[in-house]
Amino acid sequence: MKSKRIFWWFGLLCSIPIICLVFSNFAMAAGKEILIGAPVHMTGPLAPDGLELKWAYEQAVADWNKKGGIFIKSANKKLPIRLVFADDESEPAKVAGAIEKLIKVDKVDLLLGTHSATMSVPAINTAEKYQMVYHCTTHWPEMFRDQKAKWASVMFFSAVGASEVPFIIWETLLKKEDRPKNVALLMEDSPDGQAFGGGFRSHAKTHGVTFAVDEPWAIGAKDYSSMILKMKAKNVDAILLYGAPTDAITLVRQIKEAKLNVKYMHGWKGTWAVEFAQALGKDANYVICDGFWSEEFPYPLCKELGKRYTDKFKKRSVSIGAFYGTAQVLFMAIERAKSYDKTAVRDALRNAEYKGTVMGDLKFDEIGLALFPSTANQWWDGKQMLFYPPVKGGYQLKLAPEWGKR
Amino acid sequence: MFDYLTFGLLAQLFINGILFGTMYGLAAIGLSLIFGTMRIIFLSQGAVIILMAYCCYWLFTLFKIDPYLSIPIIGLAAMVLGAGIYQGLFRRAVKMEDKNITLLIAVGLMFLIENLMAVMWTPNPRSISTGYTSSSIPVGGLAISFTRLMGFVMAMLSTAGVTLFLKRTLVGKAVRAASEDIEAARLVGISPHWVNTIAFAIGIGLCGIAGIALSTTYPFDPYFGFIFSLKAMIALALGGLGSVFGALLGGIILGTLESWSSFFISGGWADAVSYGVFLLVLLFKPEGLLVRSVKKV
Amino acid sequence: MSHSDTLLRVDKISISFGGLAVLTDVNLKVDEGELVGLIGPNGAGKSTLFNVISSIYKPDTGDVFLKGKKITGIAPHKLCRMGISRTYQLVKTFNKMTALENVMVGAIYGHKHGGSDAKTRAIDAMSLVGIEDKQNILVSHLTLSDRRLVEVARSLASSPLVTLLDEPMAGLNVSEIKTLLTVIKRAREERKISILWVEHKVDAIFRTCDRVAVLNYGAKIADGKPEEIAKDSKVIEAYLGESLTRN
Amino acid sequence: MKNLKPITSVVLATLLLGLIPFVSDSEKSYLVYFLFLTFCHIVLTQGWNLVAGYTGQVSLGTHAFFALGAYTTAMIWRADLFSWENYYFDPVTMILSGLVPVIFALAIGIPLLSKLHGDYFALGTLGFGEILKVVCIKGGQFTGGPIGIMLPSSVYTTMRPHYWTALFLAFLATGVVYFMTKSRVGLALVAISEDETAASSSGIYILKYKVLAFAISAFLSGLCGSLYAYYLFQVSPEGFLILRWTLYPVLMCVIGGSGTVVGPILGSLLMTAVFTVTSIYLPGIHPIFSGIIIILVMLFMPNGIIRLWKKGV
Repeated sequence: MKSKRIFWWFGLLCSIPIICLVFSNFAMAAGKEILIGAPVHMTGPLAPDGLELKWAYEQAVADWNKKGGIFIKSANKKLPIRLVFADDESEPAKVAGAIEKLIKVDKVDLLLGTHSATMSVPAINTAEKYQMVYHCTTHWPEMFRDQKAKWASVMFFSAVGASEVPFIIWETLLKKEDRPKNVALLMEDSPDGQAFGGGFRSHAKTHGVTFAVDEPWAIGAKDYSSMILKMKAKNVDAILLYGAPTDAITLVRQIKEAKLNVKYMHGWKGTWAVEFAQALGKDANYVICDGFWSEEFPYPLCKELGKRYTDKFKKRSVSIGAFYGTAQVLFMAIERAKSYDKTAVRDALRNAEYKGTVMGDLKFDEIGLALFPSTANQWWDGKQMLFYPPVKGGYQLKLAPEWGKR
Repeated sequence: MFDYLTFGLLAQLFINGILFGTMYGLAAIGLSLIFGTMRIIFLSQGAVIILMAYCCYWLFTLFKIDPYLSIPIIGLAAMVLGAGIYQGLFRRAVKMEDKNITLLIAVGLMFLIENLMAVMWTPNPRSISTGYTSSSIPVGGLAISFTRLMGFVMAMLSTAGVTLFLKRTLVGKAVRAASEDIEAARLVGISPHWVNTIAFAIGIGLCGIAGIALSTTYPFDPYFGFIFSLKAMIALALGGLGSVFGALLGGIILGTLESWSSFFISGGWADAVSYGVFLLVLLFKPEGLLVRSVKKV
Repeated sequence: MSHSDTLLRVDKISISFGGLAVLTDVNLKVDEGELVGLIGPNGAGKSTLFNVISSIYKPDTGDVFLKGKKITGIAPHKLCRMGISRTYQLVKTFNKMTALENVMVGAIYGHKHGGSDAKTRAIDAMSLVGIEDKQNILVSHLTLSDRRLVEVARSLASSPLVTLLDEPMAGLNVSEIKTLLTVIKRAREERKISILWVEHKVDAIFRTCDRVAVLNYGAKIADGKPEEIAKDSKVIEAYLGESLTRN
Repeated sequence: MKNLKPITSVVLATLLLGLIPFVSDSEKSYLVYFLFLTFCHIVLTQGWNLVAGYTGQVSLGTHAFFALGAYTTAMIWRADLFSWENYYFDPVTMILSGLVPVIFALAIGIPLLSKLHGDYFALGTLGFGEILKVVCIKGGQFTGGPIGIMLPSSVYTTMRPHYWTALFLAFLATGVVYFMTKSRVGLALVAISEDETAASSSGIYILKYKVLAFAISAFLSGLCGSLYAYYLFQVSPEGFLILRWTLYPVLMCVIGGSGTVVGPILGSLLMTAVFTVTSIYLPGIHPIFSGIIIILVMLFMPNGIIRLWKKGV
């Protein structure tokens, strides 16, 4: 018995160096390629977004490698780019683990970002610890400023800026008598929802709009009839909503069931998913969705990227451009620095301008933040039609008639 | 503050709560049967409901079978699956004294089903869109959602069916006896495995019904189910563990509670209210609201 | 009514479950140092009475007194420290512990002064019941009869004034019963512990007890010296009825 | 003497593990992070083990206490409660972060444990966690809402203090469980888990010991939450108030062997390794394998791996 126990402890202690071995020896010989790591939601509730992000990064890498990679001065030749992913399981605690793995096991040179602000905060914190470049999108500039990160850079629109879009649309694109009178604000109880909600409230003040209904929207709730009844009682004619696709679909279905007629419904996050239009069919028409990007943008590669995406997934996307552009900007920064040394790349992403990306021209400030405008699209027969910012000869916004008259 | 309150609005609120709550109720009945005979908290209930919703989605998109016509197919498939789950996973574990084991098997099953679904159908939300989706029936100025009304009808019919089965058939009586006193049931010669298999088959069969009701009403994704497991558990505790009718009523109470609290307080607090009431019930009437007090033994 | 040396007194206890009266107006007393047997057919309410005395059930009416002090409704663990210990019909030992640890539980927590000399008392109790050689064996490895002895030892280790034994002989063979009988006698003689003893094996009760009380359908039908009880017509009828249905 | 054997091994193992940051570069080796995570899991698992493994009360509220600890740390830091220069790894802050969950554990534990048994207690603690989650999301400025509280990550210099603190906490948790179970309190706990009626009629004040175990477990979870807040530098509902922080400890404890001192350590080590390795080698589908592993272990080794070894003795 005694000998067995000692044997057991011996085994336990031995297993530690074995684990040690398992986790080391991953590193590639340096100088042959540029290794870029990216935490991605591959599993968990955010996985749909994560898979788009992954696809877009892969496209960008393939495009650059087709050109032979990026010229690196120290190697005196073009080096190919290799991407490694780590699953962050849609969880803040796991994104930290994913980054630890990318840095320590894969020994990546630079990091591309994951998606959503909830995940970006711990991701940036972790990357900061190891002084690793972390270049991402879909993180709120306001929060990013608070974090005072030295190594991270973000390209996105600001929630405050984006939340002015509906008010500008009303004032510039609608006739005076068509402008909504009773507006409802339905914001998901999440960091993104709060950021947007705050933005809407402050812009409403400056634009002289008061909200007839201002309800937080619990994530994953299945019954919105209380909310709808409230809106009905207050004669709401316009809705600004921020929520996940499933919640948004359910809400619109229940709005139709309750015969609540709203002429202007503008949604963020949940309404741009193709599943939204698939689930609702014709009922999705007239609903307005936001977007990070549009294949109708007059920038290089936009049309082709959109086509590639549609060929592969048989649907359109209003987000992949932002992801593709993020990778694109990082590669341009490496190209400009002629080095994948992290300090050089970081410096190249500060106080710098990158022209001709799929997101247009981007200007990074001294903390590594570049803003691009948010778009607005209207669903029309299963397609998101860009109408804001207005493109010449493009689609015109339509106001929704009553349910019975569609 | 509530100057816009009218009788019609309150009535609508009330009906919505009931229709909504039957969904919880359906899930809770299955839980209650399984809990009654085996004392298992079957946490993967919600995941199985979503699995059934996906099956319904498949039948609809691949074979163009109307969701309501697929009830017999899915109900039967779910019952077979339930019996299979019991025989394959719980038969061994049910004998063990440690209840953590069955709880953990259920958790493992939940992980497994959720992620299998994510691989098979991608994590993107799916939904069934038919002619009657988002249509409503006007009744005296109120709008009653057709799909939810159908869900309610299915819940009522299946509750009645299960109740009849438990009361009228020999096997059903055995299940009832076993849920009252497993030892006594064994003494009168009821094979516990047989009873457990039946309970699981019916419990998961109800998941099939709930899955159909869910898929016609809501969009769903692989991770949508867990909240259903939680809410069904609360409904169960409200109605009293191990009572079929109580479980349904518990679900309805929970649904009404949530719909009222989200109207009068705020949508964000509805969950806190339902969990709060749940805790209060646990503290002051742990045997459930609908069960007459019995002396503690 | 109140005897100077009455240790435990049960006064007009009634209890019903779901409308079914299980005990009605039961009176019972145990004097200091007395060995009282409690018999009755199946379902007569013997175990229920035990559960009322040890405060597992709260009676609908009536009270229990220990040395004249009302103890109805006092938490079971306090009762044990006040001097009432018990065993169970279906043996309730702690099977993941060794025999000594089982007895130690009674010695530490059951004793009113806590466990300053717990180990000595535990070992004393074990040697009293004759299982001191099995101290370090896991209880789950012991035989039923040894587990009963562990349970008795556990209840004795708390130095009780009165011990309630609930059918300690159920499931034991003849020689094991003999051992247990000696243990009961020794406990009483060496420790001066009063014992209230429920038993199905009526002959053992009649041979050993000072006094015997009989319950039938939740009411006490007889109480007196063993030889009187053995002749009591109501008792014979109650038992005859049962023995007919049983065999 | 015999009882000292395992504890000397644990002390020895702790000392050896404490040397690892000197051997292996904590900033470059994944091992240090892996072990840090394992130690955190051990702390939570031992806490759950004390309540469920020894006392027999299945609690599903570990994540609630874990989050309470983290929130306490974050709030003290944000509010600059003591006007100190540094709250980073401040022992007073950490201990307070352990004590706040204890207060909550007493507040909900006393009523729940005096009334509820078995499954009901599990449901009650689960409900507590869910309420806490809603309160944190709706807490506005006080809790930081859904964003939570961001802490200044600029104070970070190295992983070493995290590693050593986690190691110390794991050692502490194991030590607490060991001494509690080897002492007279342990007798009471095991007695309660085996048979409450018998324990009660043998003089054990059941509620007191159940609440004691529950409170100690909350203390350990709170400490661990505080440590994890120092690691993540953001305390949010989505990061801390998720059921995973309860399910993992349950899983690790049962797989290792609940109701034993060494079992939870083995379970934490094994399952953290399994989760990490599958996440690296099977990205995208690893939860399927985790699910299968859980089911298989429960079916074929229901008493945990520790007992496989004990059976052979």
